[in-house]
Amino acid sequence: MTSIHVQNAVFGLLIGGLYGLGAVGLSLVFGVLTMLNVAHGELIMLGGYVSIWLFTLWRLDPFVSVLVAGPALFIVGAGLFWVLFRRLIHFTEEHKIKNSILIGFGLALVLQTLAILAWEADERAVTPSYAGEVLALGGVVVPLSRLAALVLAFVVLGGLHLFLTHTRQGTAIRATAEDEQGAALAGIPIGRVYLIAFGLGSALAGVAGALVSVSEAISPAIGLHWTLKALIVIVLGGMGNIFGTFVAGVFLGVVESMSGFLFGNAYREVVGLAIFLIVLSARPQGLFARS
Amino acid sequence: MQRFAVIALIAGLTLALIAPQSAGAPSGTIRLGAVVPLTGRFASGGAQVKAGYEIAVEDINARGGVQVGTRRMPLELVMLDDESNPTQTVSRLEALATQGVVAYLGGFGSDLHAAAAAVAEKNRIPYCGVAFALHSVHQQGFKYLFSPFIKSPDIATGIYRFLNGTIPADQRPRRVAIFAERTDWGRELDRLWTSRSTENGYQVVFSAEYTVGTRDFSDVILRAKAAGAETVLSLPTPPDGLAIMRQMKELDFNPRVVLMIRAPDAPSWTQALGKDGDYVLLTPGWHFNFRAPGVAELNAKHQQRFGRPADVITGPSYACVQVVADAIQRAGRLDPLAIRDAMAATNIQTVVGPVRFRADGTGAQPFVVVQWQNGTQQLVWPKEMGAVPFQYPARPWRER
Amino acid sequence: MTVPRLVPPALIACGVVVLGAVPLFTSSRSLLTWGFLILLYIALAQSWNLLGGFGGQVNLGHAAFFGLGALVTRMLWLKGVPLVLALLAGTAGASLAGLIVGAPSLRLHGPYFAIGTLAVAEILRITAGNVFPEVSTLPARALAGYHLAPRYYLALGAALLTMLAAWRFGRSRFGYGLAAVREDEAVAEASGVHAFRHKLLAFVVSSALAGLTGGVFGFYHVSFYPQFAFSPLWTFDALLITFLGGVGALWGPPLGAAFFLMLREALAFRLLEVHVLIFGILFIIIVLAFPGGLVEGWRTLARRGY
Amino acid sequence: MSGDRQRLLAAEGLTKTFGGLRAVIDVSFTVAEGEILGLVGPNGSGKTTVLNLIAGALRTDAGRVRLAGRDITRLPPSTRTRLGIARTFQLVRPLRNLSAADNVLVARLYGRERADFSAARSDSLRLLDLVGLRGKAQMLATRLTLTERKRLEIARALATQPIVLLLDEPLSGLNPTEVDTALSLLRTIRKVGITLVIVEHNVRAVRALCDRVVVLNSGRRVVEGTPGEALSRPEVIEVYLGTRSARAGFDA
Repeated sequence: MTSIHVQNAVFGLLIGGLYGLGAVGLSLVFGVLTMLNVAHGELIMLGGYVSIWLFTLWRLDPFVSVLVAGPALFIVGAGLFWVLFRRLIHFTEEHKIKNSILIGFGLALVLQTLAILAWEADERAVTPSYAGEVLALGGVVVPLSRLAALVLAFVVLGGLHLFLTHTRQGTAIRATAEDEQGAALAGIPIGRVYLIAFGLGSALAGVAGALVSVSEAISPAIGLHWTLKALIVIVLGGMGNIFGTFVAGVFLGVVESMSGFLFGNAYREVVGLAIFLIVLSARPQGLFARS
Repeated sequence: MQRFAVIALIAGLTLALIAPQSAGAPSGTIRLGAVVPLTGRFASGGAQVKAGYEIAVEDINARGGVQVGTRRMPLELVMLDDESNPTQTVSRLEALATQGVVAYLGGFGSDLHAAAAAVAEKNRIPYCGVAFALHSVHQQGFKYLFSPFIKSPDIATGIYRFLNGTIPADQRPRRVAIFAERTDWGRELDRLWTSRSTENGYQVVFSAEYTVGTRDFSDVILRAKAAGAETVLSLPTPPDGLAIMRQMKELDFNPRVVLMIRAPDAPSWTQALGKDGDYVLLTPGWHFNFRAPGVAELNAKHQQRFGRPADVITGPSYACVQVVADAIQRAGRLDPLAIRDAMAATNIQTVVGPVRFRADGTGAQPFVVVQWQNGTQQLVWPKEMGAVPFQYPARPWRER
Repeated sequence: MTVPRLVPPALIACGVVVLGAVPLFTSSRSLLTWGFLILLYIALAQSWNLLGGFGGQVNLGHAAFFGLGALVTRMLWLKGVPLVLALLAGTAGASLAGLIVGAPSLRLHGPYFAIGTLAVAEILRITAGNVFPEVSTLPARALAGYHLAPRYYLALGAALLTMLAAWRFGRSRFGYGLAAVREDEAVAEASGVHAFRHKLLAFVVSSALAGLTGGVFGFYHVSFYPQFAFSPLWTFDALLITFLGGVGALWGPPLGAAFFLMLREALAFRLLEVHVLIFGILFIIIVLAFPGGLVEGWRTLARRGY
Repeated sequence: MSGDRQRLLAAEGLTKTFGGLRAVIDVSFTVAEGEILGLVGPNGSGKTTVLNLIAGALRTDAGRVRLAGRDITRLPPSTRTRLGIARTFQLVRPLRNLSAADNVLVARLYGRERADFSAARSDSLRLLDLVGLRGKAQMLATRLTLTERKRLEIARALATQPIVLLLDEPLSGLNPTEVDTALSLLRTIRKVGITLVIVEHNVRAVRALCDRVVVLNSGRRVVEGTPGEALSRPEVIEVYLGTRSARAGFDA
C-alpha cells in the first residue's frame, strides 16, 4: 500500500503546483495594489482557451503556448487595469478592496459570457501526443506532461523572483508593495507600477491557465473554482508572499490527495480546508507571513 | 453629470425592459415555456437542448403549426436562461406561467429538472423534460411530469444486457468497478448497477464515491486496478470524466470496458482527449444514426446550423416538442389540464422512436449504446437500429 | 444632515404597509415571486450587513448560516413540525453555529477572517452535500396546497426583522460600540468597548437572521438540493448587494437588492443569451459611477439638487 | 486608604519580550493620586511599552499592575478603561468615519460611569468645548487637522471618566504656542482630580509639568525622583547624551 500512498502524494503535488501558480498572480496584485481581482479565475480560463485555440488551429504544443498566453494575458490585464481598475488607485484601502471586488464580479460575468459566445460552453482540454507518458520510478509513476507543468511553474516563479529582485521595474514594484507613499515620494511612477503589476498578475493567470489545459478541463464556468482556491492558498501562504503562496498551493494539493486516501475521496477537500483552518488558528498570519 | 447620465441610462433601460413584459399571450400562437441553462456549469448541455427545441418548433411551424380544434396555430417558444441555478429556474418558470404558456419544456441536469418539475406540478402545467436520468424524481407522485428519456433502471439493466448480447460468454468483463459521484443520481445508479450485476453474471469488485469536481482520482483508480476490475461504470460530469480518462492512462489502468454517462456526450470529448477518448461507451438515450422518422431531416438542419449531425441530447429535446405538439392537437384546446391528459395518453413516433408514457411519466425508450470510435460517436446498440460493431475489448493504453 | 430619530422606523413602517398590501391586490405569481426574491435578498444582505457593514468584519461564510437555517427548517417542517417552530429551530441552529464559528474565527483579522469563514462555509457545504445528497422536493400533497402569499409575508417579516435590527445597530449604545470596533479595535478597547464581545454578538445576530432567512427560503423553494443553500453564491450575492447599495448603511441592502434583482430579471427576460453579459457591463458602470454605493450616490445627488 | 492614595497605580516588576527583544525588564513604580508622573527616556527605552502594559493593550510576561490595590494584570483593556484607566495613543488614532462628537460619545457611553444617551451627548459636547473643538463636533474625524485630532484624543480619553489618564507624547508635533495651550489643558485636567502618567520627549515640558519622573533606558528603570533631581543625575545625562534636543533641554 505504501507505493500507492506515494503515488497519491505525487499526484497531489502535481495538482498543488497548479493551485500555487493559479494563486500567485492574485497574490501579486493584492500585495502591490491592495485590490482583490475576483475575476482572476476567469483570467486563468482565458489563458486555458489561448492554449486550446493554438492547439486546435496549429497543433501548437501547450508548453509553447505558454509563451503566447503569458504575454497575451499581460496585455488583457493591462487593458483591464487601464479601463477599469485604474480609477480606484487613489481610494482608501478599504474602498479599493471593496470596489475591486465589485468590478471583478461584473468582469467575471462578462468574461464568462464572452467565452461561451466565443467557444461554446463545452469542456475543453489539450491532449498532445505525449500525454499520458510517464516516468516510472519503482512502483510510482510521474506523468511527464504534468511534471513538465510543475517544472515550468517553478521556472516562471524563478523568473518572477529575478524580475522582482534584479530589475528596476521589479524593485519599484516591491517598493510600492512595501510602502506606497514612500515609493511615490522616492519618485516611482505609481500608476505605471500598478499597470505592470496588474499585467504581470494576469500574465501569471494566463500561464497557469495554459498549464491547466494540459491536465484539467477548461470551460467558461471554471473561474469561480480557481478564484476560491486561490484565495485560500494566498491566505495559507501569507498575503502578498509569492513563494509562500506557491508552497502553500503545493501543500494544499498534497494534503487533499493524501486525505482522499485516508478519509474517503468525498471528504478530501473538507480535510484540506480543515487543515487550512488549523494552520490559521496556530499561525493567524499564514504559513510564511512576513513579520 | 456623469452620474446623472448613468442613472438616466439605467432607469431608462430598466423601464424599457420591464414595460412590455406584462403583456399577456398574444392570441394566435401556442406558447411553450422553456427554462434552459445557457450560462453556468450546465451551459454545455443546455445548448444542445436549446437547439433541439428551436429546430423542432421551426419544423412544426413550417408544416403549418398545430391543429387546435378548428384552427391551425403556430408554436411560440418562450425561452429563458436560468444560469444553472435552481432558484432562477423556479422564479423564471413562475414568470412564464403568468405569460400564458400551456406547457413547460425542461432544461438540463437533474437538480434543475427536479426543481422545475415541482413548479409544473404546483402550477398544474404539463412538463416535458429530457436529459435527466434520475428516477427518483418520478417517484414523487407527480402528475404533470413527462420524460421520453431513459432512466437509471433502464441504464442499469440495459448495460449488462448489452454486454451479454455482444460479447461471448467466455470473454465477458465480469469484474466491475463503479465510480459513483456523491449525488442522489450517483447513489441511485450505484445501487442499481450493484443489484443488477449478479443476476447478469457480473461481480462488483470495487465501488467508490467521490465528490463532483474532484481533480485527483488516483486513489480510486489505483484501488480499482488493484481489485482487478475489467469494467468501469461511471456517471461523471464532463470535467471529472476528462480527469478520470487521463489518470487511468497515466496510471496504466486498462479496463476492457469503460462506460461513462454524461461526460462523453458532448462532441468536444474527442477534441479534448484525442484518441485517448476512444472505446468509451455512453448511453445518451439517442444517436443521430438512430433509425426513426424525421431523424434525417433533423440531422440536415443541424448540419446546416452547426456543421455536424444532431447532438445526442438534441434528438430527445426535439422529440419533447413533438410529444407536446401532438398532445395539444389531440387535446383540441389550449387548456393545460386537457393537454396533460392527452400527454399521458401519448402514442406517437418521434425522432427517438415510439413514445408512450408509463404511469410515473417515464417513457419506455429503447436503450441505446454509443461508443467513441476513432474520434466519432458510433451507435453500437441496439442492432436493429443501425448499429455498427462494438469494439471490444478496449485496446490497452500502451498499444494505442 | 442628521436624520431625525424616528424617520427610519417610520419609513420602514410605511414600506411594510405598502408591501404588505401587494398580495391583496395581485395574485400574479410572477410579481409575487419577484417581490419574494427581493425581500429575501434584502433580509440576506441586511443580515450580512449587520456584521460586515456595521461591524466591519467581512464574513465570507454567510451562506453556511443561510444553508443551516434552510436545512433545519425544511427537514423539521417536512417531518410535520409546525412551521413557526421549524423556523425558530433553524434560527436557533444558525445562531448556535454562529457562536461556535464566531468565537475562534473572530480572533483573525481582515482577509484572514474573511477567508477563514469562507473555508468554514465550504466545509459545511461539502459535508451537507455528502450527508444529504438527495434532492429535497415538496411532496405532491404539499405542492397541491402551495401558495405564494404566505411565503411572501414570511420574507417580508424576515426583511422587516433585519431592517429593525440594522436600525438598532445604527442607533443604540451597542451600535456605537460596534462602530468603534469597526474603526479601530484598540481605540474601542481604550474607550471601554469590549471589542471581542461586540463582534461576537454581531456575528451571532447576523447568523441568526441569516438562518431565519434560510428557513424562509427552505419553506419557499419547491425543490432543491440541501447543498445548494450552502453555495458561496449566497454569500457573494449578499456582499455584492450590500456593497452596491451602501455598506454599513441602513438603506444600502434594500436599495441594492431592489436594483440588483430588477435589473438582473429584467435583462433575463429580454435578452436570452447575452443578458449576463449586459448585466455585468451595467453593473461595472454603476460601480464606477457610484464607488461609495447607491445610498451615498443618492445623497450626493440630492445635495446637488437634481 | 491612605496607602491606596499613595499607590493609586502600581507597576510591579513589569517585563515584556518581543521575539528576542527584551523591551521592558523588571520595571516598578507607583503613582499617587492627583500626581503627574513623567515617563522619560530615549527612543526605544520602553516607555510606550510600559504604557501599553498598564493600559492592557499588551500582556505582561511577568509582574503585576494594580489600580487602587486591585490586581488588574489579567483584565482586558476595555475592563481597565471601565475601572478608570484611560489612555491616548502616540500616533493619534481617531475613529475615522465617525464624527468628532461620536468619537467622544462612544467613550462616554462605555466609560467608567454609565450615562444615558442624552446625558452622554451633552457631556460629549461639553468635553469638546473643553478641548476647543465645539465648532467641529459634527465633522468626520478624518477631516480634522493633526492638532485637532490630538485634542479629540484627549477629549475621548476624558469621556471615559478616568481616575488615571495615560498620555503618550501628547505634545509631539505641536508648535510652541500649541504646547502652551496643551500644558494649560493638562493642568486643568489635573485640577479636576485626575491622575496623569505622561510619556514625553519634550524635557522642558516635563520639567514644567511633572511632579515626579521615572527615567527608563533599554527597558530598565534608571532613576526615579523629581524632575529637577532626576534629570540632573549623571547617569541620566549620559543616557541622553547625543540627542541635541535633549541636551538643549538640560542646558536650560
